[in-house]
Amino acid sequence: MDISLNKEDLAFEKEVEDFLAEHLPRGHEMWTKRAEWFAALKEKGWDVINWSKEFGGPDWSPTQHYIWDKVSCREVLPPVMPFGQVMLAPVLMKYANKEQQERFLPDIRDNKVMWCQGYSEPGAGSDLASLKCKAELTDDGKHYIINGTKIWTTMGHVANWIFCLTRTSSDGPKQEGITFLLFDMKSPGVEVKPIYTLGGSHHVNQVFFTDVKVPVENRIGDEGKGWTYAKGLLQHERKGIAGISRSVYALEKLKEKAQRVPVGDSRLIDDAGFKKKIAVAEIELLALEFTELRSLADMVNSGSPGSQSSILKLKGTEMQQTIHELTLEAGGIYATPWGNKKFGPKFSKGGMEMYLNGRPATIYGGCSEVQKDVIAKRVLGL
Amino acid sequence: MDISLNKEDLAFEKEVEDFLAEHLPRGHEMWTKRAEWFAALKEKGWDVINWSKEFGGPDWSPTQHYIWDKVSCREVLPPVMPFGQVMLAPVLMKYANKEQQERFLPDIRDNKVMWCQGYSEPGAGSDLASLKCKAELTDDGKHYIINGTKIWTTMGHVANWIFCLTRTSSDGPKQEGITFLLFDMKSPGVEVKPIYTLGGSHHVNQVFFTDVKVPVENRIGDEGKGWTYAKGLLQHERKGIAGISRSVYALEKLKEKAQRVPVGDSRLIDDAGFKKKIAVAEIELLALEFTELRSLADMVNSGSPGSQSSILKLKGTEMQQTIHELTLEAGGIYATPWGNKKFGPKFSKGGMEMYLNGRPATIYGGCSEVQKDVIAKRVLGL
Amino acid sequence: MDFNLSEEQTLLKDSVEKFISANYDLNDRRKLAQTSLGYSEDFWKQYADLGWLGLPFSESEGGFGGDLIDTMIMMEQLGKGLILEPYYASVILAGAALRNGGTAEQKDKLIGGIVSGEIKATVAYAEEQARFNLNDVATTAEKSGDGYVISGTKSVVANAETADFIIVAARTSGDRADAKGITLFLVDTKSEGVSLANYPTVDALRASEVTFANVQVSASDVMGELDNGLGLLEEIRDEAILALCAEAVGGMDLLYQDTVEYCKQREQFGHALSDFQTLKHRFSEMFIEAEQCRSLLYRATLEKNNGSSEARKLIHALKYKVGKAGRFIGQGAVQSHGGMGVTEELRIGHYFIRLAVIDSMFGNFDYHLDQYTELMTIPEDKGEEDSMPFM
Amino acid sequence: MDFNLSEEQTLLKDSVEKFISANYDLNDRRKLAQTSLGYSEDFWKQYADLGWLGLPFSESEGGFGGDLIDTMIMMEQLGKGLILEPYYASVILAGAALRNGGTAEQKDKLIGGIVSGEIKATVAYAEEQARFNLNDVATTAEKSGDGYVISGTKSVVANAETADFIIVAARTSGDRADAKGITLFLVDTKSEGVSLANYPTVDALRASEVTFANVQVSASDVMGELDNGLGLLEEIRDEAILALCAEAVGGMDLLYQDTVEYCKQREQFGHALSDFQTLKHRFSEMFIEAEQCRSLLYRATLEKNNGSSEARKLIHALKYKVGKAGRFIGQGAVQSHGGMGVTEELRIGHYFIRLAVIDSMFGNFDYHLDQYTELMTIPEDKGEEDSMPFM
Repeated sequence: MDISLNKEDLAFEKEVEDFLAEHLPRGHEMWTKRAEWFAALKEKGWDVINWSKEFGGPDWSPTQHYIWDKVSCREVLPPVMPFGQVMLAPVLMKYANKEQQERFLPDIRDNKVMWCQGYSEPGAGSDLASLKCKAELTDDGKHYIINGTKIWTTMGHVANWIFCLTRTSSDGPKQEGITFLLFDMKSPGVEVKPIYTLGGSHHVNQVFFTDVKVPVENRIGDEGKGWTYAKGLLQHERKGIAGISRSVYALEKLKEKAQRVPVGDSRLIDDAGFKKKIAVAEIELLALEFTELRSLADMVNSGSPGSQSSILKLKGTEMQQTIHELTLEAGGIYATPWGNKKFGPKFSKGGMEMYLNGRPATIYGGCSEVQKDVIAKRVLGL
Repeated sequence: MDISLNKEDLAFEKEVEDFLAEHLPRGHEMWTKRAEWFAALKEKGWDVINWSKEFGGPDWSPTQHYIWDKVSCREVLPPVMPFGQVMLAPVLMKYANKEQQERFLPDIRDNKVMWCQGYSEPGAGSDLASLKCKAELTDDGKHYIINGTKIWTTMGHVANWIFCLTRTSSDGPKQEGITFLLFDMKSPGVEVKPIYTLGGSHHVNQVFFTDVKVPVENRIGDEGKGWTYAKGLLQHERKGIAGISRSVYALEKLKEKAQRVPVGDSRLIDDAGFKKKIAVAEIELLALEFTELRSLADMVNSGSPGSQSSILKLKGTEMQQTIHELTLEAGGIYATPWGNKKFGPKFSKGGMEMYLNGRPATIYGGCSEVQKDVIAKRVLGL
Repeated sequence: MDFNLSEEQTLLKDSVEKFISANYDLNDRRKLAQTSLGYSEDFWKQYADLGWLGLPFSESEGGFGGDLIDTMIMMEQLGKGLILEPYYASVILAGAALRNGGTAEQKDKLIGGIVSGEIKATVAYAEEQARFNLNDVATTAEKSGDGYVISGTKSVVANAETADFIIVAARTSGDRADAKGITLFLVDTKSEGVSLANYPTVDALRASEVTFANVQVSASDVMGELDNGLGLLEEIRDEAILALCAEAVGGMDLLYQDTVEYCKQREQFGHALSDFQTLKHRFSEMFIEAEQCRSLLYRATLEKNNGSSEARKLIHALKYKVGKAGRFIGQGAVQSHGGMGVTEELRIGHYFIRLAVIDSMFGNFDYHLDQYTELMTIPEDKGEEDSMPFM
Repeated sequence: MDFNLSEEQTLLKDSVEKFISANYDLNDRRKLAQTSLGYSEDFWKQYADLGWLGLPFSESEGGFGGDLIDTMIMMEQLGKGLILEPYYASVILAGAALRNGGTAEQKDKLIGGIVSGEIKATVAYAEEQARFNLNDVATTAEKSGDGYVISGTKSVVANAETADFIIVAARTSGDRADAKGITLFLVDTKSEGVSLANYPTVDALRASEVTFANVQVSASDVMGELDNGLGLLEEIRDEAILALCAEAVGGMDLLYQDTVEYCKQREQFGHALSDFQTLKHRFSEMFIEAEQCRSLLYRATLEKNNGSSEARKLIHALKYKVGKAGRFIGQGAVQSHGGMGVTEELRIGHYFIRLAVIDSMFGNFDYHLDQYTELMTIPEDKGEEDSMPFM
């Protein structure tokens, strides 16, 4: 047993730090110098870190991925929508044919095409496999005709393409008969209806398909096997959702913020009760970081994550919400003005929005209740 | 809306206080002057307060019962086993024939016969209605022959008689075919096996019946209707288990005890964290007392307790356990010597025993999980 | 002992319920919130016509003569409607200030107008450095001739934009955090030097940062006793907390009820969501927490109404419990609704937000637990051992 | 980075497992606990033969040369067996004292005997007025000629009855609660003036109240530095906590595993108890809590083993988490077992008790949370705003 990083890993850590120090645009430049940043990443070969070597990925070890997460989360990186690079690409690399890979992967890599995800339906959330959105093969076998609806489609109103789970057969178990299709959001018959989340934000949509025509060439893998492809993809999603390193960073930031909240002549960070709540969260994160490391070590040793990995999404999202709550509490009355930019401690700006937007973290990507069912089944054998 | 007690109730409160001041034996006399105490109660007509007027009860209003609980729980009363007076007697008064009432009630009232309860079985705990202990009518119709076993029989090793749920038929729903029988624990074929609880205490038993012969005259009500009779009885049990007034008293005592725990030159009661935990418990009890009062008011107004009453057993037992935990914590290392009488703050004596013995409060008399199912069903309509 | 509503109280409850169900559909509310005023003057007139604006004022002052129990009933029902009108600011906050501290002249000047709906008022007490501490008042009122000159900034003042008068806490003597030396003043919002930065709050209501720059008031604008305003401020807070918690309890009922109904209809894995035991138990716990809050609400309101010395302690207990339980119930409702819980389409999200806002008002649950702990009675240690262990 | 056990560690783990399964059946344990000694001298000899008693001592001292990771592995397995032998007192507590503070002479005198099982020792640190504070030492050691005279009482001293030596913390200078002025002494239990009141503890182990009445010791009995014993005492505490928490984590695993097994077999309402979603979720949470404890145990042990300055903070975090999670897991196990959970018949009740006792040792979870909070790093406020809100 040993937790020290070896010499190579330490050198890599330094390399990451140096790279960020040199290239990462900070503050407002995050928006104005995005292109330069992505170019530098590509130049370095670090633009698609989760891709396999064959497709241009850097072929990092799990430990290197961990180091990257840990170091990079201390900074704010220009955001990349995960749908193409993180969620779709692994499926394409594993299950698509060569022609499809050549057609779609380069544009994903260069952020030229913006993707969205067509999974959930109004009647199929946690029970995703019960989806109904229908895809029927035309008589000539050249197209699928899609009818149905998808919901919670993040950025569906601006995305160029969608990857979509559709039902091509209702025979057999519900997990069978699901087919993985890609199509253009500009296809005739695609209609996007906004869903406004609390406070009136528009990020998610319901998407309706009426006789949308999709060429069979856009089907990934075999007809009826889409569930198998999607399942693996969900695991990628879950890993990202846990965001443990990010929470560690956010908690440090909260400690800074709490020094800026006056409580008479004292500061909130000196309030025994509040400080203790931060300590409780920090201890949980200390444990969770190590649970992640243990899972990583199992990956390195045996190629599959241990039973601890099932904890990460569940506890990771809980910890995010805990930090949101503490931030909201720290903001006090200044968290209540909507879109507050001027009054009270500056960070309280958006405190309530963050709290609200953070609630679904324990819902999507496998809700906490389902995660516990899964642990009972897979780990405890129930 | 009004929470003041009316003039009559206030007078009654005074009467109770005066009675206790005059007659209650205190300290060691609790054991030596038991008989005098029970005689005084009987003289006053307060020995069987939960009995109907017809059988010698004082015919108190729900408010008067509440007052009695509230006042008497501030003192330690010589204990009476609840099985006869509180649990069996209401069934007898409601469902037994006149002859049975005359035969059994006087001895219960005078504590001449000690009863125990034959309900749970190794395979029938929360799901009590699935009980299997068999009672078969002899061909001559004069006796039942009992075969089977009962578990968690408190004081079964010293009780004279048992009231017992037995299965006389397996046709139909499991709630039917249950028959309520009374019999002598000295009957041939009754065997009592102790169950030792943690620390080696012996209060509960498993009881085995092998061809135990019980005269039909000892059957209460109709054959096969025992479940109906027992259900009402379980509610009496639950009300007693909540023990809210007792918890209020116990928390006050804990505040006294925490003044006796030194923390260097300070006292535990001055420890901010510990004090806050007491405050949280106290607030919950403040609410729970009023929930009980609201339930009582519904009893007075409509003859049946409101939906709040379902909360009492569940939260009441949780609060008991909370107080046990706090008492254990207050004892610190001095709660760990077994049967400690000499060392550390005196109250720590038995702190661990109390904590252990208190755990089943959320198990028996309808475990917390079943109570929540019941609320979902009866209150929320699920 | 009696927990029944009187005939008048039942009538009051029914009339508010009727008004809400006729006027406060979620869509209508959203549109109303987006108007420039943010609420309906028409509704406000109806409130006046129905006598609601006069509820807590005595009949001799032109009011309806209700007590704190009536206000509790009123607020619980208004809470179910998530109304946008400045009832809380004008009737509860300013009403409490006037009733408990107003001079005869001030009462004459304002109460009639408040009751008829022609005058609106609010109270400005919060300051950034104070966090939740009412003593900590940096706004100053300096003696100047016969009157005073007020300077300072107050935060998140409810409905200041539409208030004709702002009752403001300022320091007339002592150090910034002294208990003594605080005085309340009645300030005409149109006075020179009063400036407002208005904004909507996350619960679709309106509030303002109010700056007083050398605002001149006269000696007759002093409300309550000079230098002894803290007591009045605490009185206002106590009544405000009771009203806010009544509102919260109304919302809690709807949160668990809506959640149960939603989950009954929604299927996953071949079962209604409400068939899953984990959800059933969560709903039971939400019900229990709401009922425990209601018990404390009744207890605190009745004690306060009776003038009991225990009232303040109970009010701290109530605010703590409502904050804590409100979070549990709100989060449980959202989680059980899945993604729908945070959309504008269902009302549960709006109650969820409102409960979070109520928790922040006059101190959050941590603050009130600390206050309660400080006031908690510690009995004298009689040194007695229990002759029997507990239970 | 590597969380695998080495070959030696695997051998150690297997050998302890084998010993436990051969010897520590619940019934045998009960009988053993009821003997007058309360444990088995035979087993103790086996411990010695297997090299376990020498585990943490260096090879040059006649030990096995193990490190804190080895001890963790050992204790986790011993924890599963709920062993009755004084391993914790003699090898962990006294071992830590000797290794970290023993003079060459003291080491010579004791370690060989401890390793061979012929000598047993323990550490006496707790006093009633101190609660969990190691500084607070009322027991005094006054200079007397070349030596010292010790007077005072120590509480709940593990296995003092069978210990040949007691290492005791006494005040040689300063005021009762001063950090400076504490000195540890090696005392022969047979010395004049040492008296013991022995008792079983609730977890079936043995402890004593130890009174020192003018006990004479020589200067060579000082362990560690004169007046600077607090550091050594803290070192002993750190190692003891790591050992106790390893034991606890071993027990936690069995608690949730036994509970799952029991509930699989037990039927109510026509279903195995383990089919009820509420119980399934509780079991998942018990598993999660146990794993989180294990993560902290590894983290703290590895950091301590590396001599990291973060180790003490992590040890406080660990003790807090193990206390808190231990209660959750223990109570969940008992509740899920129904009445059987608190009988002598199943082992879960015994683990439940042991976890409660471990929580009380060297300070309960509240105490360690306070300690952690005090040591928590507060970064300098750089005053930066997040350019994006978190997440």
